[in-house]
Amino acid sequence: MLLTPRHIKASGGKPPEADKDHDKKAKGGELYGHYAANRRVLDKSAKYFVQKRKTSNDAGLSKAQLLELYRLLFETRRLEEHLVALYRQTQVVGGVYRSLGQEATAVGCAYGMRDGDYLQPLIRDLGATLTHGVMPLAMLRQYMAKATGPSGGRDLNTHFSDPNVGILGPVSMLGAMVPVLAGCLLASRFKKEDKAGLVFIGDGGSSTGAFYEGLNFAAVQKLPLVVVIESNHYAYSTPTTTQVPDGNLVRRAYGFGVDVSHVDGNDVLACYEATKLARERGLAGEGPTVIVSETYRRKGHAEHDNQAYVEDNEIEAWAKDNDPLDRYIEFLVKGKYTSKKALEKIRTEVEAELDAARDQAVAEEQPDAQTHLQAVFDDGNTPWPHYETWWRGGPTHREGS
Amino acid sequence: MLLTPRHIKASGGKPPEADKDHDKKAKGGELYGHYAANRRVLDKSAKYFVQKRKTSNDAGLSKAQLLELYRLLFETRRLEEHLVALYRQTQVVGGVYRSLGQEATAVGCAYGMRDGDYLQPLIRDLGATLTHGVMPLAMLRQYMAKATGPSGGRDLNTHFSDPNVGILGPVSMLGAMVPVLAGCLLASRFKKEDKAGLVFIGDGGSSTGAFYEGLNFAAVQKLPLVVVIESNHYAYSTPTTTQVPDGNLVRRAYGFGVDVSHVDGNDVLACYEATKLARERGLAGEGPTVIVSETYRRKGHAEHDNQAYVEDNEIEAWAKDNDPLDRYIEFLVKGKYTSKKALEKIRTEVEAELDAARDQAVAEEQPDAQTHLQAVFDDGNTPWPHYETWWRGGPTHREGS
Amino acid sequence: MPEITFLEAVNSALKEEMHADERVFLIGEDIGAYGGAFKVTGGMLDEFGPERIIDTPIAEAAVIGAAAGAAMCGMRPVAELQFIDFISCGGFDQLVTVAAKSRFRNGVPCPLVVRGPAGGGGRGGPFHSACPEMWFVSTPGIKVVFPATAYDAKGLLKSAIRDPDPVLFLEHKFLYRRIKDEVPNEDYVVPLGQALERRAGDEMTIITYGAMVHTSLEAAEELSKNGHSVRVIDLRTLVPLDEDTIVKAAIETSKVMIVHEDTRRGGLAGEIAAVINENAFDYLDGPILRVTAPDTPVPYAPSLEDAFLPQVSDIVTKANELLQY
Amino acid sequence: MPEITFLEAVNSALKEEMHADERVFLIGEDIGAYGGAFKVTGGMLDEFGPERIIDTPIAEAAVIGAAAGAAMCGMRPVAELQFIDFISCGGFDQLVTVAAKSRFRNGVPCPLVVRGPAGGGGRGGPFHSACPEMWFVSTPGIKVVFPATAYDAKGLLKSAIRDPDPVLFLEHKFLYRRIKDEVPNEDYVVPLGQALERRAGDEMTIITYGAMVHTSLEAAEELSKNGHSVRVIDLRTLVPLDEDTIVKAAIETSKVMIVHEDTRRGGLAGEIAAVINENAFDYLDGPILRVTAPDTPVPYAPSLEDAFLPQVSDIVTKANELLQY
Ligand SMILES: Cc1ncc(C[n+]2csc(CCOP(=O)(O)OP(=O)(O)O)c2C)c(N)n1
Ligand SMILES: Cc1ncc(C[n+]2csc(CCOP(=O)(O)OP(=O)(O)O)c2C)c(N)n1
Ligand SMILES: [Mg+2]
Ligand SMILES: [Mg+2]
Repeated sequence: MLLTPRHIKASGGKPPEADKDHDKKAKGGELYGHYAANRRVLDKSAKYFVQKRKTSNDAGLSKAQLLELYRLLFETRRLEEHLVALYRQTQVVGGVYRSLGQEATAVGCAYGMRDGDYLQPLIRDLGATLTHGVMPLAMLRQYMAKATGPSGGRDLNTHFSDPNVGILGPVSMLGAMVPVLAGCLLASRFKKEDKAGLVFIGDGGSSTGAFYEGLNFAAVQKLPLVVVIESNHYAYSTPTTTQVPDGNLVRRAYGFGVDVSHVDGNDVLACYEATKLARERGLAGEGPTVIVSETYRRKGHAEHDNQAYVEDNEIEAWAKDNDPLDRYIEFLVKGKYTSKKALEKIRTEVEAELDAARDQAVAEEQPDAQTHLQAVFDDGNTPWPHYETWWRGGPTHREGS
Repeated sequence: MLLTPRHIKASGGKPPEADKDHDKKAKGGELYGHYAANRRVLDKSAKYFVQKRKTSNDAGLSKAQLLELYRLLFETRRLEEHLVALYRQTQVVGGVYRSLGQEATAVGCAYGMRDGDYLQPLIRDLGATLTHGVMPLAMLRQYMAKATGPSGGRDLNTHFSDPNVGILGPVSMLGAMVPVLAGCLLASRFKKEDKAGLVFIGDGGSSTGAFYEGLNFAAVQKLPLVVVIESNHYAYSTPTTTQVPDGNLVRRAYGFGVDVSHVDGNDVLACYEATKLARERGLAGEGPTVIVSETYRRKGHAEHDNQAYVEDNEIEAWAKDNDPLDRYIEFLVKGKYTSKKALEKIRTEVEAELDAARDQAVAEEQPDAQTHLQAVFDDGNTPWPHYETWWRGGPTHREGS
Repeated sequence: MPEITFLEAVNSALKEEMHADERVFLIGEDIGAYGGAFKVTGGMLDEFGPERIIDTPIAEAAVIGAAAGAAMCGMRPVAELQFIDFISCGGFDQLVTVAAKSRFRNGVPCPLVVRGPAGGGGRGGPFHSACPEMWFVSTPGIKVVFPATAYDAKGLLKSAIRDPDPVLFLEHKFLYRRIKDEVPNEDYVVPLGQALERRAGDEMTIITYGAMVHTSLEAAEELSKNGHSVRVIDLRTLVPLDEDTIVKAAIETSKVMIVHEDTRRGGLAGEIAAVINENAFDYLDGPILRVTAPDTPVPYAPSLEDAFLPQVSDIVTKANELLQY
Repeated sequence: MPEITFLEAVNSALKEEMHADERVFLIGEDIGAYGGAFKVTGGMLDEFGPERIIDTPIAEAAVIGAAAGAAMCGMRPVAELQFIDFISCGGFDQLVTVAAKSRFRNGVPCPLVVRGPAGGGGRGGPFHSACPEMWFVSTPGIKVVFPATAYDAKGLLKSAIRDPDPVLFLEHKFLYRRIKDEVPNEDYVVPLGQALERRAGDEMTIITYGAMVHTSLEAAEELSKNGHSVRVIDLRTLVPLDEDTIVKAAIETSKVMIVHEDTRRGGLAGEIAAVINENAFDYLDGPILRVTAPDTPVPYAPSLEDAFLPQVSDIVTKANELLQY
């Protein structure tokens, strides 16, 4: 059984309909990737997502690429764990926002882009940031507000930009970056660059007017924008059914008159493939695609959130049966793409790198107000760390790298 | 052939699809009310809309009601003509925005509501204002910035409110009133009033973030809101295809997860019926309905606009073959609902009333700054003309009146 | 009288007003089951149910727009922004266009309250630390409240909810759990538009509001150690501005300094300088001076944020300059 | 030198910059075939094509957001708002959040221009007459320009387009077709941040900008008939504010009055009063006074709008008060 993402054409294709047999089919495991799954947000058991599923490899990736993806997934998870530890040691300034359980979406989608493409990650897209080429060291510095970090301590988390390498850090105002990315792609059109853009948004963030205006503009202008709606069941404490009738994000996306891809967000290859295809369609002049990625936020909104609003066992069920790393390892090993030992080696390497990065970042200084409270306007002061200090480049084996 | 509005259920119903046989069917006259018609915005000929069509009477209206509708349509058109004449005499302050050719939507939809319901007309909805109960005299005063007008000269056009009679005048910021009407309906829910709301928006205005946020909120809250998208081919000079991919407003509406009704906006009875049904569904707890009304703006954005951007003959074709008043007269007379003479009598009465109102309004004074530049906050000054001075009440024969 | 925190004071004002007036309801993001990002509405869903504690999509135009509509139709909505910074999104237009102009345009009152956590010191960075008051002070039709104590927070919020016009109610998040006051159990209000002399003094006056009241009081205390008598006025309400108290202080102390956390250019200090010029110029014995944040976004790193926010020492230094004038 | 209108000056600045720099493009509503609501971009679609003159949906967050994104990626977008009033909608956040903070946050310049018709006198009512400058003057990171003459409009717009930072460019719609100047055919710029003395004088100074420059000049002329020598300074740029010229005028004339069309509370007059206090207090021979619109929305009826807008007689009266001080 090939598990390809479900693709809905902007025109002509079948738009989503309510499915009365949902529960029956879900039990039988048939409903993979079907939008109706989203209605399970209302459910207590999250049973549908607990169906044992494998991860496809019709994505045509080489072994090296498959391993690279694993490295990125693991690096993402471990880096976040480092951040939590540092948070507990009050080394982190502000909060830590985890992507535990949804790393496959961030990593897989970003892997489907190419170097030079524009990427706009949100707080839960550390994995996308690393995949697109940011150093783990940079993220550590950023979370600890070090002068050496990409924003020089002026801003936090994934909030740093350099359009030269395609990173457009978000502002906190959800939805706001969708029109901004459309603007980046306008610029590329002027410059006749072959660049696409990937912008992440949450199920919650997709309720904002800025999201609507920006995506609609990109659609009317047929810009090569890939929008990933990370449908992770919650916006802070709010379930998706409060964001959109029936929690139906696919129908919402369909209304924009763009292509819609509905994917299993815990399947890193499905995410990769959907993005790659969306990117190609976009560059072929077919306009934006919305990828609705079904996943689950296993941690609270941030470290301080105790998730009291979550039903019993929901988190545990997702952790046990639908962890994106576990699934991917199973696929890699059972499919004989690699050995457990090879994976172990990757892990050892990543651990060592992250330990070193952490030690280096911890030892560094916070910014000096004399040099870092300047340059609201161009005043000849450029105290920002240039991207070369925080950029390692896209992954070696990624297509087009 | 019964010409009922096409109704698309929020869930389960067939959503719009592109129709390859569009042109063929359109020629055959089959495509009545089909969303694909909207794509004709791109066309030069506007031929589709030129199909001779009748107006239905499966709406179950009495003769008195049918005549009342005619009176309102005629009153709307003639009042606007008075306003244009006054504009040319520089009696009007600011601009005049015509609804010529689209009066059926404003009047028909408003007639589908009941007294006490909330109505939010836009600049081109003079007809809805009159239908809901505002005196023509009040509109004349308003356009001439008289102290006696509903806003006492502080604001213009349909920009006046009194929630006690359900009139919520717009602000100019398009889309902004959609969340506001949702709030009015929240208030009615608290007060356990059986009130619905009708809010007009243009094809252009439906591109705003405020429209999106407001309608989505109403949908999630299942409020009895009827949203009429007046699809009149233009937003100022901009064609609908620049507002939304393929100019497809039905698909846009469908994305909200609400019921969608697609109607011939020049058929006053179709507009009436669609609204009445939408209102009933809303009050039965089924949430908002979007009515996409296909019509055409025969005048420029305002009197100063020479419509140079409009294709040759487009306006003439609509005027000749699809004028909402002509069509309705034909229906009334051919269907033997009334006689030409009876209609003539109505016209004579309306003319006399309007002449008198105009003379009265012209003679009145502009506001005095001593009394009308006050009360930004509650300061004990209430210089506004109370609604009793500008309100004649809903039409006598309207249901529920 | 029990001692309660600033946050508890806001919570109890909301609860009491909801009990007293069935027209009052709350609307915002995550205010129900979660009790709000800062837990200001904690426990209220259980007490009042989802009809009166309305969780919304992430859509501030809907939050404030719906509140405005309900207010026009006779309700008394209180809209929460998760951080007041997000007022720059779609809700901005609802507040400055729909709510602020409603009464003037056609006599329809729009008595809503928009409240939310403001201010820096929490290491929130450029988008979670705003003092956005001047966008609204400069827009006719919106009252603006910025309390400094738990007692005032409760009494002013009650006034705001009962006020017949739109009110923006700014809660300094740094004070939520750091400030405790004795707050009466009985119903009381602090009227809008009345400043309070927090410390008597006759050599000079510091006019301030919000969290800077505490910083300014510390500075005044320090100045007193050198024998200086510095009056500290807490504005509490920025619109309406208590011009009488401001002018009286200028007349009585002849020297005035204004301290605010908001950035400098176009800040409230300028407005106060103009008011004093117009009403007490002859009494001035020195220039009206300002201690404010610099004209930058709020930075994230503690080292930067501390340099950004006016500190006791900044106030003392500037005050000494003025005292010696 | 040909005499052209204010509107033609804006049009020719746009055209010349688009010819000179291929990074410049325009984006907005109805700016293409229609040439904009005021015809400022008339004829430009034919000259530059739909790729560089982009008509958008009615979606100001998209207009300004896309301009900001393109600016960050090396373009020089000029976004038009049909009326500047609509800046309160979704585009507000794009300007104050995305564009204004980009350089400070991470060193990415965001050189966009947002331009649009502002101001009253056109009988546009509460939503087509705004002077929204203070929302942006009080937000660090946005330059604000408000020219009074055709010559300045052209020269300042060219500077704005070439400026490396976000600029809000306000065009007073009352001036579009009423003001004509001699404007050179050759390329020239008027630098941002430089005020201009429009009339010499040593008894007092009127500081003003936008359409009020003309009203103030008329008032100064009238005052001169009674032998008074009144300096009139046209700020031209509100951010950066030319503090040197302001302070110099305060020092040299000892009396300063500020005139603006914007409403009073939180208006620019306050900021100027503070700047003068801090830099020239000792030289003042009278209070800094204000002539401004009252704190109401802009009313529609001519009788009301005329009372709302500062008139020559209002300025003369207030000036006489100050002169006699
Ligand atoms: C416009 C706006 N409103 C409110 C917030 C506060 N806020 C930050 S994150 C968040 C929840 C986001 O949920 P979602 O979009 O689903 O993303 P997730 O956290 O699940 O990845 C909220 C409400 C914000 N950042 N921006
Ligand atoms: C938010 C906003 N942006 C821009 C405008 C300026 N404007 C006024 S009417 C109009 C065109 C409206 O077109 P549409 O919504 O289709 O309504 P119609 O005039 O066709 O009835 C525009 C752009 C506005 N009023 N509000
Ligand atoms: Mg989410
Ligand atoms: Mg239209």
